Amino acid sequence: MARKSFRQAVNEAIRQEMARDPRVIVMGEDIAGGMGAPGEDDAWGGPLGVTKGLMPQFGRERVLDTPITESGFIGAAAGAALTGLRPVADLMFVDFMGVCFDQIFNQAAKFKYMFGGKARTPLVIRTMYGAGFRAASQHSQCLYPLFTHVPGLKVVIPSSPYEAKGLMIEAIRDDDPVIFFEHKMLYDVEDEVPDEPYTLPFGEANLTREGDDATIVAFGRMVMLANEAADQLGAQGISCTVIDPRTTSPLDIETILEEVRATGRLVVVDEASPRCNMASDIAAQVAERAFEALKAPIRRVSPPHTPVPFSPALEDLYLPDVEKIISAVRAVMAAGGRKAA
Amino acid sequence: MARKSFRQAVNEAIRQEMARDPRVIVMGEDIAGGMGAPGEDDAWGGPLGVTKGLMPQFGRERVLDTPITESGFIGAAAGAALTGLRPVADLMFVDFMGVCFDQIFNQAAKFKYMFGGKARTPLVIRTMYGAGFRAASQHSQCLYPLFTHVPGLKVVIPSSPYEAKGLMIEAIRDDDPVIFFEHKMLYDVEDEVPDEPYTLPFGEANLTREGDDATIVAFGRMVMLANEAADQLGAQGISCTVIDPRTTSPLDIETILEEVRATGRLVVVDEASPRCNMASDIAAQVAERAFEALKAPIRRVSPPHTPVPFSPALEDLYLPDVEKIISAVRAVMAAGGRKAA
Amino acid sequence: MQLSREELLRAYRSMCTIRQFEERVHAEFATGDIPGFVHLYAGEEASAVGVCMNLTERDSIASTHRGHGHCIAKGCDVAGMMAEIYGRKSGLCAGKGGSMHIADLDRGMLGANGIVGGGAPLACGAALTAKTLKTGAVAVAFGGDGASNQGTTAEAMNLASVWRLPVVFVLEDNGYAESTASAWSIGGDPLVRAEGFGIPGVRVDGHDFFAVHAAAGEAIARARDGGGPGFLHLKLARYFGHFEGDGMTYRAPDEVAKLRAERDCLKLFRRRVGEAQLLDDAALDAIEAEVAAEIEDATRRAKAAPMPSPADLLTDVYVSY
Amino acid sequence: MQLSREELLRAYRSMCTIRQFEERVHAEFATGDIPGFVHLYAGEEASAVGVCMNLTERDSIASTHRGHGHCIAKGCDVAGMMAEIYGRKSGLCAGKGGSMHIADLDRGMLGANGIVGGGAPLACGAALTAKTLKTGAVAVAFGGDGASNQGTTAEAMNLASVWRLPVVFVLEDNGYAESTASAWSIGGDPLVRAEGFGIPGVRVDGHDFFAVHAAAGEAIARARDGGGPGFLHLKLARYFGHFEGDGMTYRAPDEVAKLRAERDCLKLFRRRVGEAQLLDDAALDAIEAEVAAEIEDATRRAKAAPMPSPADLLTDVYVSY
Ligand SMILES: Cc1ncc(C[n+]2csc(CCOP(=O)(O)OP(=O)(O)O)c2C)c(N)n1
Ligand SMILES: Cc1ncc(C[n+]2csc(CCOP(=O)(O)OP(=O)(O)O)c2C)c(N)n1
Ligand SMILES: [Mg+2]
Ligand SMILES: [Mg+2]
Repeated sequence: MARKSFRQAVNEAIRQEMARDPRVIVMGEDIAGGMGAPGEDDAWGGPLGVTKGLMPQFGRERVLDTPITESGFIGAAAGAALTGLRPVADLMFVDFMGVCFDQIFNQAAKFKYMFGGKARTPLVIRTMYGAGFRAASQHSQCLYPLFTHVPGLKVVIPSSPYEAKGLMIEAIRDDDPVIFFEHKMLYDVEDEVPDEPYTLPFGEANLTREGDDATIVAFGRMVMLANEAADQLGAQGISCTVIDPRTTSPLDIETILEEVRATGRLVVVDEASPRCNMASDIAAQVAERAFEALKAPIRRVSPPHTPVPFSPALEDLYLPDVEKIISAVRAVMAAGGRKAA
Repeated sequence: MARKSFRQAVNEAIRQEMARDPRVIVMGEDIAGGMGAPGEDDAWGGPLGVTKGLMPQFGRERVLDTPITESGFIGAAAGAALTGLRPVADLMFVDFMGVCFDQIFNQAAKFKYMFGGKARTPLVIRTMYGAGFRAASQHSQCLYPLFTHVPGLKVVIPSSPYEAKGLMIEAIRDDDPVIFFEHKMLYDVEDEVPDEPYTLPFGEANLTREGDDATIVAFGRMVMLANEAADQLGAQGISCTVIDPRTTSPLDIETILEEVRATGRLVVVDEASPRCNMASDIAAQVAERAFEALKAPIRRVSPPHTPVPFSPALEDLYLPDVEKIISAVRAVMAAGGRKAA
Repeated sequence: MQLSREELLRAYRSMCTIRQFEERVHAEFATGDIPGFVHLYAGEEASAVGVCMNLTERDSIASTHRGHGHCIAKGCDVAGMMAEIYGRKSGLCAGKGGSMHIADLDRGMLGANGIVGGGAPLACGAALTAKTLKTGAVAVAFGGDGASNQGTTAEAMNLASVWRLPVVFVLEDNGYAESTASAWSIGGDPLVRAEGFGIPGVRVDGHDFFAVHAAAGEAIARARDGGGPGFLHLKLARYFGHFEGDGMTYRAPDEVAKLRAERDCLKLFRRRVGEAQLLDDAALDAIEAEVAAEIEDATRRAKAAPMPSPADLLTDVYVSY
Repeated sequence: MQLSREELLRAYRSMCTIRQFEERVHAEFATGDIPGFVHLYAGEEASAVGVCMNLTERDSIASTHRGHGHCIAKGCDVAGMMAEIYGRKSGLCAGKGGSMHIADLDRGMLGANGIVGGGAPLACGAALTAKTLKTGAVAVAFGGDGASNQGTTAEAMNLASVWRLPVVFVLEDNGYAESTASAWSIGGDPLVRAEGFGIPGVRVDGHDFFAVHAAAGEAIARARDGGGPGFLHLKLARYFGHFEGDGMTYRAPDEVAKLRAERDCLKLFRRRVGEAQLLDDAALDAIEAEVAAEIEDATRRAKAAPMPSPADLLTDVYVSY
């Protein structure tokens, strides 16, 4: 056990699985880096250095740089998964899904069903998401609702280094296509992370705070903010449960329902654009299945329905933050009074 | 006024706008048909004949066949819209969005915002969606929730020939990028459709039935089924309001809230895959804003979280139908009893 | 490379099976019993069989919406295919895939594909598996003239080139993509494009089984030996519409009749093996009769087979969830 | 084509402006004041300016993530650009776009682009507008060596070819896509690819303004006259990292220093106009000084300018909603 950054946690998970299983390969643009270049051996390891060190250890046969052809290499990863490898492909920014979504949602996701059950597609697609980096409209999106919508995909959104390592190892060992979302603002966050390999199951939510007054569900980087909000609210006498579902597909709706039944109040924090997002998904499921327990309207904390702005002044306003979460919780605490049926 | 099919209604709308405005052009694969072929002059007008007759009237300079390069020509349509044309581009099946989504969601949708307001992108993308044709997993999807998620896009889902014509003319005259969804099982449905051009506004829901007991919101082809369900329920003494929002972005949430406040019960019918879809979107908005009025849990009628199966036996089970809508309404009628806050 | 008598018989049987399968599906579709979109391969048999005769079960192919011929050439069970097209539980994909999604991974058939250009990247993946695990296998990506313009095809070819993958791209240029002529839709020359990606290519008469077989054999052998990807541009023709129901108004009225009379791959094959006295008519006729019985049987069984059961709707989405 | 003295001065001013702008952004970025991803164009000035000198304001260009040079060459306001890079309300895009999304539609600058390969289809669209409305305008799509492998580029080139669009594709091959060498990532030869799409192309020394200007002039004139698309493969180099913060460990240690010494487009320009006695040093030095003042002023104003106001967050999403 040692303190490790989110970046190191992801790296270690992949490294350990590559060591364990020769069928695990890694591919992506500059994922080793330097292909064909003078300084080929001392290269990037991904644009933000997440895969640095894998190539020296496992060689270029298992750590493959690619040309800028996401449909080509993500499709190749899907085909390789279908035929016996366990590829970990890097879609550098999830914003680039638009040039290769077909290979993900019509090919990899549907093989098993279309082929009558006979396929297995152990593919992991790692991808960077989220705002806060001043990376503007085309490099700051979340987009995990689009993947969650697709039957056949699993969607993983780790919220800390500890989760990142355990969920990545689980993802690589999983036999279905998994989209693994890494928030670019989390890479430098540190945490205690065991040295040995371990897995965290998909579809099992993690309770990061427990309380009686309200339930907060949050995803990815938003879990940190939700914890902070819960701590501040706790100091003010409002005790909150914070749920990190860890995966949106499968989703541990049972835990969410159970906690909402206990507190009667729900706030969902989702960094994704507000329409048809995870906050709506969860609110809808709860409004259907734990309706009787609700003491207040369900509040969603999401950005406005706009592209992500570049200017720091606007991006900070755009993003959910601790303040906004606190005021949503205060709102559900204040609400009350409903017609009886 | 005459009876016209949905197919004719779309065709007439485009034809009238092309006649009115020389900047309106149409493009897509086989949209005229026969390019370079011996029978060039008597060709398809689209694989299902929707654009038949436009090319003879307006010529190949304004009705452009394209190679199979959706990123290429949808992107070209976006670029043309940015520079003075008003293209109507045909994405034959919305299932093909995966090879060209970038040009839609990162380019066309974001120009205006990224460029600080100075762009105008009067682009219409027509696309076919929906199940029931036995067209299997890659030609039967709805996917409008993915487009609704994207700030900068407008999303139109006409439910009848009358709506199709009025909404298409509105779409062509609109200055923002519009995705226009045509259900392949609606093309032969007939309706009274005025001969002269007319528009239907975006963001204004249409009440196709009015009732006191429950509110049903439905989209596209589902509106027909919801009407049928309401009629059957009416005969059994349960009177329903049926709302056709016509557009999911912008969404006329105010009308939905108003009707839910009146009936206290909501069923949302959405042919799209169930996670993060329009049914969740509406349920979440209502659970937040009309919570006090709700007398029962909000029920969603959607397909299961599976790809669309090919076999007719399975596809019929997969789809929402009148029976499923009726039983959802019966369920919300039966429900009751909630904790007071 | 000289084909043995047994190989020639196998090739003819395979081509005949495709032809009769497709003619039967065409006839049955007209009765209204077959659901959905169906794209028939009749006329193009020399391509699928000429290529796949060079492959073993370990090798993979990625196919297209017009996939029946590739399936049969790669050894898929004909009865299972027919049942699939009818949406039956006994279908190769349990009725869930249909004509556009027939696959048989045990035979290296990675699936027909409803997305034009969708298969080429997948074939690269199969080739990557072969290369990484050093299995000695190769992969083939079939694609049409329409697909050759799709960006995914270009990306896959470049990727195969820089990774030196054991993959062969087979462009089946049947003159049309739906109603659009390939002479119009392909700016430039596919062979030059392949060269532009660093891939050696050759243009072949796709009606001529022997020419296809030889050219494919060479490219596949080179790929198998580590020589990197190859490319074939086959000129051929389909006999039916783009999909069943297509009136083909865009084709010249006598186009198909002439092709059937003069350029039919089965007739050319028979003439060639007859002239060279490699096979006699009796042997070939016997094959045709056997195939006819097999197709009849497959069709009868497919029609009689049960539909999937309601529980099947929800299975096979994930390995675990 | 012979350039007038005034045109030569304009070209030098434009290249100088790009160079000084980028050097300044580089320096300012190091102080931590400039947010986000910034990709600098320094070293490649002869391309942007050599091409855009052949264009008018009615013509359009589609650019890349490395777009500052194209913007300046197409006439965008330098102060507005600098303010944009600082995220200020006075920025060309009101602070909403940033370095990767600078656009100025009034000047036919259709936007930098954060998506590699995203611009080529857009340029086809601008060319289609010109062709349809018969404006006589042309469009240029700039793209890197990395972008040249992206499927969207191939699709756009084929589309331009079959539609005979007045568009010129300019491949700025600076040797790298991020840390990946173009010598590796491009299987085959871009010129042959263009030919494979039916597009005539030419390879040019991208450090040589005059060579670029002449080759671009020819392709643009042909496109304008209805001769269809053209292609330029420019070999050139960037002086800074892929983005600011890149340590460039993948490049040879002396690579940039050598380039600056031997292949610098500004130096080559000066030498050439000097040798031909077209312009004297004094005139060029004066331009450099004027540009320096302009950049200084732009930077000072950008730093002092106000940020967007909270209400700006929600505007400009739609024309109406
Ligand atoms: C991405 C995509 N675009 C369009 C289609 C619709 N479509 C199906 S087949 C076809 C024509 C394909 O032509 P070609 O590749 O020449 O194959 P052929 O049908 O001639 O065998 C088209 C346009 C599709 N299925 N996928
Ligand atoms: C579709 C897509 N894939 C990947 C990236 C990440 N990316 C940004 S720039 C770049 C390299 C581009 O190389 P090149 O086209 O040669 O342009 P250069 O940076 O050399 O000017 C990459 C991979 C992106 N922005 N978009
Ligand atoms: Mg074809
Ligand atoms: Mg480059």
